[in-house]
Amino acid sequence: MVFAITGIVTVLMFVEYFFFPQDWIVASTVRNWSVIILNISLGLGAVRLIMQHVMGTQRRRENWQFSALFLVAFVIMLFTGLAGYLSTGVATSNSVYNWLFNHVYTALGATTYAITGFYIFSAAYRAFRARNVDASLMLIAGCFVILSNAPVGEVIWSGIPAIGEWFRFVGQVPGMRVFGIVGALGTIAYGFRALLGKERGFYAGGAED
Amino acid sequence: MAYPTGTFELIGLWIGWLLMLMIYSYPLYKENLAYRFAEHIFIAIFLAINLVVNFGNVMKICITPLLGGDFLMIVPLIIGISIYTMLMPNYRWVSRYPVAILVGAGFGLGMRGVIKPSILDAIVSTITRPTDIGAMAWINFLYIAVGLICSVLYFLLTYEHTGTLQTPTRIGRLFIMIGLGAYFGNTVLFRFTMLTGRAQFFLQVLKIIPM
Amino acid sequence: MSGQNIFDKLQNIDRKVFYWVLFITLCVPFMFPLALPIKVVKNTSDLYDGVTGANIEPGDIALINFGYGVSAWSECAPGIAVCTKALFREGARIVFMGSHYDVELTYNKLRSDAAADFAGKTYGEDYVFLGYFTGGESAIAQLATDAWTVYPEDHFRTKVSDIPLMKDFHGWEDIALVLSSDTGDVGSYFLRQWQGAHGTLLAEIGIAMNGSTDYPYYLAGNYFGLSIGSRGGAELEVLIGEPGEATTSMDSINASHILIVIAVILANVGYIVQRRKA
Amino acid sequence: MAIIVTGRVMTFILLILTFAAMYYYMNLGKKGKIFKIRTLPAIQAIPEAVGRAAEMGQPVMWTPGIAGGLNDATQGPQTLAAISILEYVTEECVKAGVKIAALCPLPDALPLVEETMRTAYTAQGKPEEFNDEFIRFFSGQSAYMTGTLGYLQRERPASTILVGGFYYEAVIIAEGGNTIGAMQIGGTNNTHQMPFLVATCDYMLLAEELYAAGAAISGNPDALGSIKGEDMIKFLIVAITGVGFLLGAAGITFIADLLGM
Repeated sequence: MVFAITGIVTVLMFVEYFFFPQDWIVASTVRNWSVIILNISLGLGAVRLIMQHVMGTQRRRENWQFSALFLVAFVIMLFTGLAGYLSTGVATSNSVYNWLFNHVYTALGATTYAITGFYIFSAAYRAFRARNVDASLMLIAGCFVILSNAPVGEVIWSGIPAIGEWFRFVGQVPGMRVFGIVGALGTIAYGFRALLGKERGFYAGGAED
Repeated sequence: MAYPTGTFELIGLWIGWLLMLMIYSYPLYKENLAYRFAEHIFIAIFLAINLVVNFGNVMKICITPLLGGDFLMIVPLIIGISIYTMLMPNYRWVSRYPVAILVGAGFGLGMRGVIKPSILDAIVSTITRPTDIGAMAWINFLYIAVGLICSVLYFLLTYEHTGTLQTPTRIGRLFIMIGLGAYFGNTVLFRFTMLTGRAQFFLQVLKIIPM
Repeated sequence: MSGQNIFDKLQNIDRKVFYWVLFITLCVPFMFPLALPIKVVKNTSDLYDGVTGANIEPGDIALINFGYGVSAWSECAPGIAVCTKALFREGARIVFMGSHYDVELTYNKLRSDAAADFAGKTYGEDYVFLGYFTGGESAIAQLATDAWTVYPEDHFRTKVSDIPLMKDFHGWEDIALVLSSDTGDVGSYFLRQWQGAHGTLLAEIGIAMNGSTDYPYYLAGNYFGLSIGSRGGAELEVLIGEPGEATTSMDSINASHILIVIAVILANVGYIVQRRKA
Repeated sequence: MAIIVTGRVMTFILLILTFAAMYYYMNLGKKGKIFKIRTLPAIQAIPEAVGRAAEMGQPVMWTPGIAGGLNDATQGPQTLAAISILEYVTEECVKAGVKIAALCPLPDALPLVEETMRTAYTAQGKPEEFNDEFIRFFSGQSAYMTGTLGYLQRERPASTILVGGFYYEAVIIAEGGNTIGAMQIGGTNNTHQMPFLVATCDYMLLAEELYAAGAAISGNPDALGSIKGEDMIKFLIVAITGVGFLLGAAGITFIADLLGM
């Protein structure tokens, strides 16, 4: 039954694409439903995480203070946001939410993901070694692209941008195209097996345990 | 943007600055309480914003039309809510149905959509000869075609890379390595740009450079 | 390790030393800017030509997707600001939308970055901000066929039926071109469900990391133009003749990029000498 | 071809051809034909990685990355392949008497990880040695990264197996492994993380090789059959590109026009 539902929805998308130059109301309705279902489902991960922190706090697990901190920050942000939304339709109309959003979230959001810059630096230093032909080619392409991405490359040597651009615009194309091709075939293969009910794990969370 | 003057804006600016230092204390020093503090605040706020924004979205695309008389909207609403049975061991089976719809739509759209841009257009672009008559353009044309053929052969997974296949697959791997090297180089730009933005903020808050 | 020679040391410098050096290297150029010239590459100029040339007529509607959050502002925001300015100056109308939950912050930033151009325009007639969407590829496919079901209201909860601009936007046929700026996959959804399916003009203002995967699609004509990271943003700023954030950051990018190449060379010198000895 | 929308005819044909090739080989597999996956150095290196751990008296670490929620169409399969590899690694570890630690940030994959490891211990006749403390769960990316780095520093595994759907934690974890001098085997189908794993790992499963490794280890005839089917389509792609290139060079756009139908 579950596989049948997946199969029917998949086929609806195919039929619409191949046989209807415009949209097809049946497929369009189902797709709209899937958008709504996905929206509703997005709270699932949050519920799991909150449950974990609530239990961590209740049972005074290691570092429970941080779980408590998490819950306090979460509750403040959630309720002020909802208050803003319910009163005017825009969450940021609540001044506390807006302040946290603009200052705390912005600073942390921009900072947390940028941290990888440090690690990339040490990874390049430690691992970018000319161990063999493969690694050497990767190293050479990488260094030229790095230098050509920065305007200073041209100042160092006028050939750098030309070589770097060649790597970016020609050299890498076969490799990147092949990832596109095998990725596409992989998607089709996985989808096909799942449609035939040959993939376990797929409905994990709801499937046979 | 000018340097803020309002009290709350100033406090916000400095709190943002301090939180940034707390996060960077991790790579620059080691894991510590300040990092954990900032990390937990971030995850909590991130999650709450996510929930608020998604709540608004469900209201917008489902509840409001439902209240406005589009009674069919009750169907995705109920199916969507049923996905939460995943959290109840006895009723987990119910969640298979909403997952089935999501998966079906994902597969249908994915499979129908990938072939043209990722396979067909890629081949067409590879086999369309350059409009330039320069030698370099033709060398590049040859390079990309040979590179693509060899790289696809490298990904033959049920044939040993020996005999006739040995040379082309070996060359294919080298083409792939060049691609990954370029990717590495581009990623360096991405990650360093993010850090650059933070370095600028660091100096702006201290009024070393203008905001 | 008492017998460490200079080449051992070259290969084993403590990472924290590097992190500090990197952070200082990023900071210093802001205080002593050099402003080296920035060369424009073809994929960027194609993008700029696409948003200023024959692709766009006064009154046409362009769709701009913010597929990035505050974390990638330095990479994506400059390019989006230049394209917004250019499109407004061509007389185009713009629909803004986004797949990041913090899209409101990004929209506010754009309004401040391109304040002069927004000043002469009327909300609801010349531009509209639809806000956040989720639903991944399904939502983008749905947007192509029936935009009003994805966005029954704009971000400020005005019904789309009450917004003059939205009366002219129901699906892909009404859109002259799409600009997607992403850290993730939304651009590829537009590629498959808009460009691949309907031939819509599409360009990507992407993070540099995705430059490698985006470029083959530009080469195949799926994207009419492509801006790659902050460098692409700086090139667009050159093209419109208004230096901004991306141009300012290029000095820091220069210094840090030289630093990483030096580090790699040092490590390899150590490695190669050691290998010869062994 | 008025029935099929113009511009989508070739997509339709290629999709049907791919389905047909996969179905044909999956069917052959069901009838007992075994398709062999080519030699993958990364898989051949697993016994060496375990042997190294045995010599040094240190554990082996396996971790699948945080991207691969099981019901995610592009990431999920990577986790499943990673779990198949885990089965093999665990069996080798049990044989050699080496401790294995599975560091998993994916809640929905946890039951499968546990079952897989338990089965591997049972298959080697040592079910009593299995302890579910071998599996460590981390919630969220930051906790996963810091937790894994902490583990690497404290336990100093001799070898690490980093296979699955990774996001940006890949470079941080692989760098951590590199710092302690572990032998590393990596694998992912996420292009954005491949360069870092290639640079930091001693052996690497690139893109689809990860799935092939999973299929080879599990011996699942459906997975093997569909991979064989994919190979046939790859031959077709090579042929079309080759012929198309020669014709294209001569200015004949027949193939390109055909593909644009």
